[in-house]
Amino acid sequence: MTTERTETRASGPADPARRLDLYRLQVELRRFEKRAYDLFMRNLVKGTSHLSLGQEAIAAGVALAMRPDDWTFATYRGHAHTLARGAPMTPVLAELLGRENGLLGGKGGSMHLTSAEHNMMGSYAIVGAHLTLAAGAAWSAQYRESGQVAVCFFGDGATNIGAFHEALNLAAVWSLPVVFVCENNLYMEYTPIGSVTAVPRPAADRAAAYGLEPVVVDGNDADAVYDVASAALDRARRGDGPSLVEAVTYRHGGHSRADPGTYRPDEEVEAWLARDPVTAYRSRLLGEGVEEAELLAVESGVDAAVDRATEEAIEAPPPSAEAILTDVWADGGSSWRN
Amino acid sequence: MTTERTETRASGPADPARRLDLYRLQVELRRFEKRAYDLFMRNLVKGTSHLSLGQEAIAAGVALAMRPDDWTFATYRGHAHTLARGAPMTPVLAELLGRENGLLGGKGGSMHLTSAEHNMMGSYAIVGAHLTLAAGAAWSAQYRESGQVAVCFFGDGATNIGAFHEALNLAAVWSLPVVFVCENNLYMEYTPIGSVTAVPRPAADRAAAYGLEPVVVDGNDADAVYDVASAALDRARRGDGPSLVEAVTYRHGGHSRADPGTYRPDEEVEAWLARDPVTAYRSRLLGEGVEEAELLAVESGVDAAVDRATEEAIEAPPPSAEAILTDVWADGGSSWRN
Amino acid sequence: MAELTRTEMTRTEMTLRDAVTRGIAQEMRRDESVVFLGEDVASAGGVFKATPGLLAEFGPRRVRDTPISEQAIVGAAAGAAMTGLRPIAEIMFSDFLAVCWDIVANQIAKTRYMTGGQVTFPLVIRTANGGGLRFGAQHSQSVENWAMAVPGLKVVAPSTAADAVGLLAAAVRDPDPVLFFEHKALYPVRFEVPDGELVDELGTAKIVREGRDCTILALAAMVPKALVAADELAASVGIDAMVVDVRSLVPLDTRTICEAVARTGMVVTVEENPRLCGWGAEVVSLLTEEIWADLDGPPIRITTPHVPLPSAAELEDATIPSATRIVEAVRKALT
Amino acid sequence: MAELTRTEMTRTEMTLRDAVTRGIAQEMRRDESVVFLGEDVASAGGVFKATPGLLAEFGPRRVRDTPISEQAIVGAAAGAAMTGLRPIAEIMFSDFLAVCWDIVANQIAKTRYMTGGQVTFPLVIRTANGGGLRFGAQHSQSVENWAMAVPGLKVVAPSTAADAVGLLAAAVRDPDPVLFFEHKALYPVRFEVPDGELVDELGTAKIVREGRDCTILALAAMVPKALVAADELAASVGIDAMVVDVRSLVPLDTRTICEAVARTGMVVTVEENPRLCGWGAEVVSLLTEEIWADLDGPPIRITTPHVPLPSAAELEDATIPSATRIVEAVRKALT
Ligand SMILES: Cc1ncc(C[n+]2csc(CCOP(=O)(O)OP(=O)(O)O)c2C)c(N)n1
Ligand SMILES: Cc1ncc(C[n+]2csc(CCOP(=O)(O)OP(=O)(O)O)c2C)c(N)n1
Ligand SMILES: [Mg+2]
Ligand SMILES: [Mg+2]
Repeated sequence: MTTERTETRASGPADPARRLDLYRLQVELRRFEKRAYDLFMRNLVKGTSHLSLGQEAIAAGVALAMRPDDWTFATYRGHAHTLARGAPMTPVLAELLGRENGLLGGKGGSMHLTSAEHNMMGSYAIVGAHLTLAAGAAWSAQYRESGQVAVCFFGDGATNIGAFHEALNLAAVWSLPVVFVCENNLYMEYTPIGSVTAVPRPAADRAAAYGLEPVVVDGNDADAVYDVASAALDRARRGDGPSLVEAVTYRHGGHSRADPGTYRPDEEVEAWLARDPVTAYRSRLLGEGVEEAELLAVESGVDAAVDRATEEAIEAPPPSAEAILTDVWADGGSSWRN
Repeated sequence: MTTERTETRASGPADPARRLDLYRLQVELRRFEKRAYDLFMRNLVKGTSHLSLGQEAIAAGVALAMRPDDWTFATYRGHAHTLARGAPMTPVLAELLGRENGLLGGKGGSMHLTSAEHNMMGSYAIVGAHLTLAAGAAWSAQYRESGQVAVCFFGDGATNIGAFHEALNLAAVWSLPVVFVCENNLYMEYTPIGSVTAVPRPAADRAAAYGLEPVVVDGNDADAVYDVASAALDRARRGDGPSLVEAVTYRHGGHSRADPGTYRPDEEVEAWLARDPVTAYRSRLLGEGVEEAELLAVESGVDAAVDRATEEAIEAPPPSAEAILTDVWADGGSSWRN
Repeated sequence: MAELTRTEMTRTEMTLRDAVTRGIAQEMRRDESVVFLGEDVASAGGVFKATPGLLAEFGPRRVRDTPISEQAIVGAAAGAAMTGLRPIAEIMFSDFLAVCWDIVANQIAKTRYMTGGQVTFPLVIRTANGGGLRFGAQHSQSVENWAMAVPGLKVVAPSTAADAVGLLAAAVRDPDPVLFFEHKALYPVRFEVPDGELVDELGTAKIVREGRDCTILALAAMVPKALVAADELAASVGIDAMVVDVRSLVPLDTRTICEAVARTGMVVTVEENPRLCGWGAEVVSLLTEEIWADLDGPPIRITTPHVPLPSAAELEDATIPSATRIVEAVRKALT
Repeated sequence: MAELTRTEMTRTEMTLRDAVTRGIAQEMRRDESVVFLGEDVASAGGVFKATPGLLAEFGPRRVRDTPISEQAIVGAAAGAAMTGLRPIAEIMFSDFLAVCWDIVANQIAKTRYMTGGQVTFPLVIRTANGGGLRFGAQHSQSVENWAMAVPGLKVVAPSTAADAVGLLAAAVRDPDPVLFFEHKALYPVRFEVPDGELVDELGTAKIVREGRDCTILALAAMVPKALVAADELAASVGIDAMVVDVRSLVPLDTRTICEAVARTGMVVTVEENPRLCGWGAEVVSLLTEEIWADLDGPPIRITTPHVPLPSAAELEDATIPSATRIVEAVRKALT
């Protein structure tokens, strides 16, 4: 498996069309999140939300390496992972706005995006829990010999919670087909991960505790992420068990909508902005001989889609109040009595 | 700190009187537990209980290395740790029998032995929790600069639960004066630890995940345990933070009173019985020139004490029913209303 | 009221723990997607010996020993349930539900709702609940009220072996998460159980003794105590008490309960959970709201006092509701 | 009824979040053994900005940022409390209590009892509770009933900034573990607060509006809604409703509550927790048992329906009890 040493040899998808897909997806995630941010600023998004601006290469690189029937489990920072699996923009944006045509009918909001149809099995907002669920999905794949793999994204901060430990150990002991991807963006909410973690690499330095290889990848390089993810997915599908991947990255903005992110040193922010994954991937494609016109077409296509989704979301009505009493039980209702 | 490689150079306490103390304590733990077992067989102990037969060298070796004001936190398998800190036998035995003169007044039973007077801060029966409490006591010592150290005992099985992970990380990050002692007796209840753990050494192979050195010690050699414990206690008192010690041992009987332990291969049981820590320590003292008469005197002194405790416990009345409504609150009562 | 599906009516005597094995085996034979996991459940057959033989019959692929990792146990069950399996997870003692309460109460219970119904959790969490074995405060609690308080969980607690088989089957077949509380004091008790496949219905209470003077509502191990009390009341003071086995807290059979109480005008709940926010409180508030006019006097609640459970035999017996306490409370209320 | 200790009576306007900071600072100044820990509480001043400035005033030894390790947070608080400190631990959202429920409900709550009173846990767990911020089902729950159900925990939930300061001080000084529920919808609300040291009393309810026709019992964010409803009832239909701020669920001020209900003969509880086993159920069962003869009609419970909380604004508003729902329920009950 790829480790820190091999990062520089990142190759990504070989097929030029897939490479363009990888770019398109990153642009889509970027522009969607920027639009989401604008809509917050216009006070159209209620509640909280957590953007992946700056972290797009991870969501895109992993998603394109996955099989359509592989599962994604994500955190409250899940817009990118939901879109990356193919959920259309309109319902996702409408969910942020709490509209009737929202992906969850307005019942979950930004933190709980789910598209079972796309095998995006949910965004979970209490740190740690979903690692155990991902292990369970992987168990189901193993049991049914379906060849599916569960991919579970979580932050650096999640590596210090108990459920992380339990999920990793169980996955290792049962040799489950699951890929745990730690998006290490160096911060929890406002606290640097280094100040509350006993080891420098919150995920990779724990891998050995579960008999796993440490894997660190440049989370701002979509090709490198794609390579590492492909290797980990192969390993899982071969029956060789779980992987724990630490993808190092940085969020461009604050932790959540309310946070300007001012606790971070200016130089640090600047250095990471200079390593923007989307710009970098664009330059790489140009360097490989892709026509700029092609990239511009991708970008304007995405812009048009984001505009259309914005309109469709804003124009939609709010959900009707009856919805509060549906969907507790599989029969569609919520009755606790006869 | 002592690691596997240095095990053989175990020296234990230098002072001959302390060496005899170490023997006396092991004999006391052994004979107390045997008596407890007899009393179960006579159906005088209600509820469950978990004996330390075979594991005496750990409780004794660590306790004698501790300062009187250091704290002990133990599990449901806590008779030995409670006695080792100086709690008298009568109230301990009376608690197993559910008598009024029980250490906890009959309110806790075998699984919750506590003697705050001896800085034995409790036996906890839900796996994992007390590791976090021990970290908290260590925090209190650090805060008050009291020089106290918290020592926390737990089983191999506890290394797979979330609280283990959280407690170890916090202790490491805050550099807390706490010594975590894993009594690895190779089994959880009936399941071998190796079958559900991702690494061969459940504690030591996790130490690096918290920036700690792996420490493995022969848990059937009281001198080795004493040495390792002394080093870890010193380290904590120096302000150099926590240690994670894995003491490898074996329980002579089943997991709890109801369990004959038949899931264990005969040869394995025999091999470990041949490595009995109490017999071994006796031989060592004889080899060092201690008179057998002295050892016999220790043994008969212990026997007399166990007999006396048995009588005092059996003769005591059960607690009176009013006790059920006391001790919930610090005011002594249990009222939830005015 | 519950209807049993019985393929034949011969009966066999068995303990509650045997009934649990039988219920699990019945469902595992029927449906390959039913899997079973927990600590010491496979090779050892469970610490209460409620699951022996399952490993031998169904193999290690379907019957799995786990590490001591309650969050991973119920989390794995949840993840498997949402992707096609129907797991049965054992949490050894119900007290340990606290260790994985986030997964149970925040993830399993809510995720269907939060996703607008996109995912379901057809799973069962079985657990040994309740006191009487002198295990002390961390191994004896009755926490059925914890589960009842969480929207999205179904909650069942059988009082007989036949109910255990039938309700367990119903729980496994139910598409929603069910917390299945087995009372550890009932494990060794012997019952007559009909042979053949048993499938009961969730959300159904059962009148287990008819009576005219008052209605005693009880659950799990409190049911046999209520029956003893009712006999004693009849014999000693001629009070004819009806006893209702509530069986299912969610869904709650409010129809049977309200009718049963309305018929006597007098209700006593017997709860093993500690007083505050117990299931009896909910039932009392429901009764006063819905059949106020039918009540001849104040509902009475008999509960474990609001204290942790002590371990000594004499203390534990004084803490958990006894037949004697029920007799006294009913007598006092009716005279 | 509560008595405030006030060293002077000038007043300052402040938000509930300011009051929390003030309460913690007041106690930390007074007592060196008071320490404070939680996620993002120190440098960042808390995600709700309820604790800014504490790090600056008391330093990193007494005000500590932690990893995301709720079990370690409350466990460390417990271990420190039993060895001489008086920790205040923050659990960022009350939903996350589930993550550390074993430590709270099985260790902290029970260990004093189990040890025959050998150890005590003088600690406070502060947490942001309740809905209204469109945060969805995992960040909006009202779980005061979870805590109330556990013997050994004291449970407090202020509705004003002055109560927040005074009850927090009382909680810190109390020798037992107190769960302190701060309602997140009240954080930005401004209140007048007396200057000087404030120390209130646990276990004391407060009549916040006198009335003759019925008694509304409310807690935390439901109190201002009950007051709006009472004004509306008076203005629109001439119903004169008394409003009682329950403030403390454990200990429960049953004396004030029973007297207040007995005076009007009619009671409505307004609970934000979901229906089943809410605190209102307990209070209703208490009232029927103790003042049956004083009740002129069935107690009414207004609760969040027994569903997880939805996130969209219109849905959340339809779920949590509103002043309108209170008005309608009282009107219906009284006419
Ligand atoms: C159990 C739990 N504790 C605390 C929180 C509050 N919280 C939400 S996000 C967050 C920081 C998470 O940091 P990290 O895991 O690094 O993920 P990131 O947000 O950086 O993607 C915290 C503390 C939570 N949601 N769940
Ligand atoms: C959270 C939790 N899960 C399960 C149990 C039941 N249980 C009690 S002891 C035990 C085995 C513990 O094994 P280990 O940690 O190796 O300690 P040992 O008993 O061998 O000393 C188990 C599973 C428990 N008490 N707490
Ligand atoms: Mg992060
Ligand atoms: Mg063990």
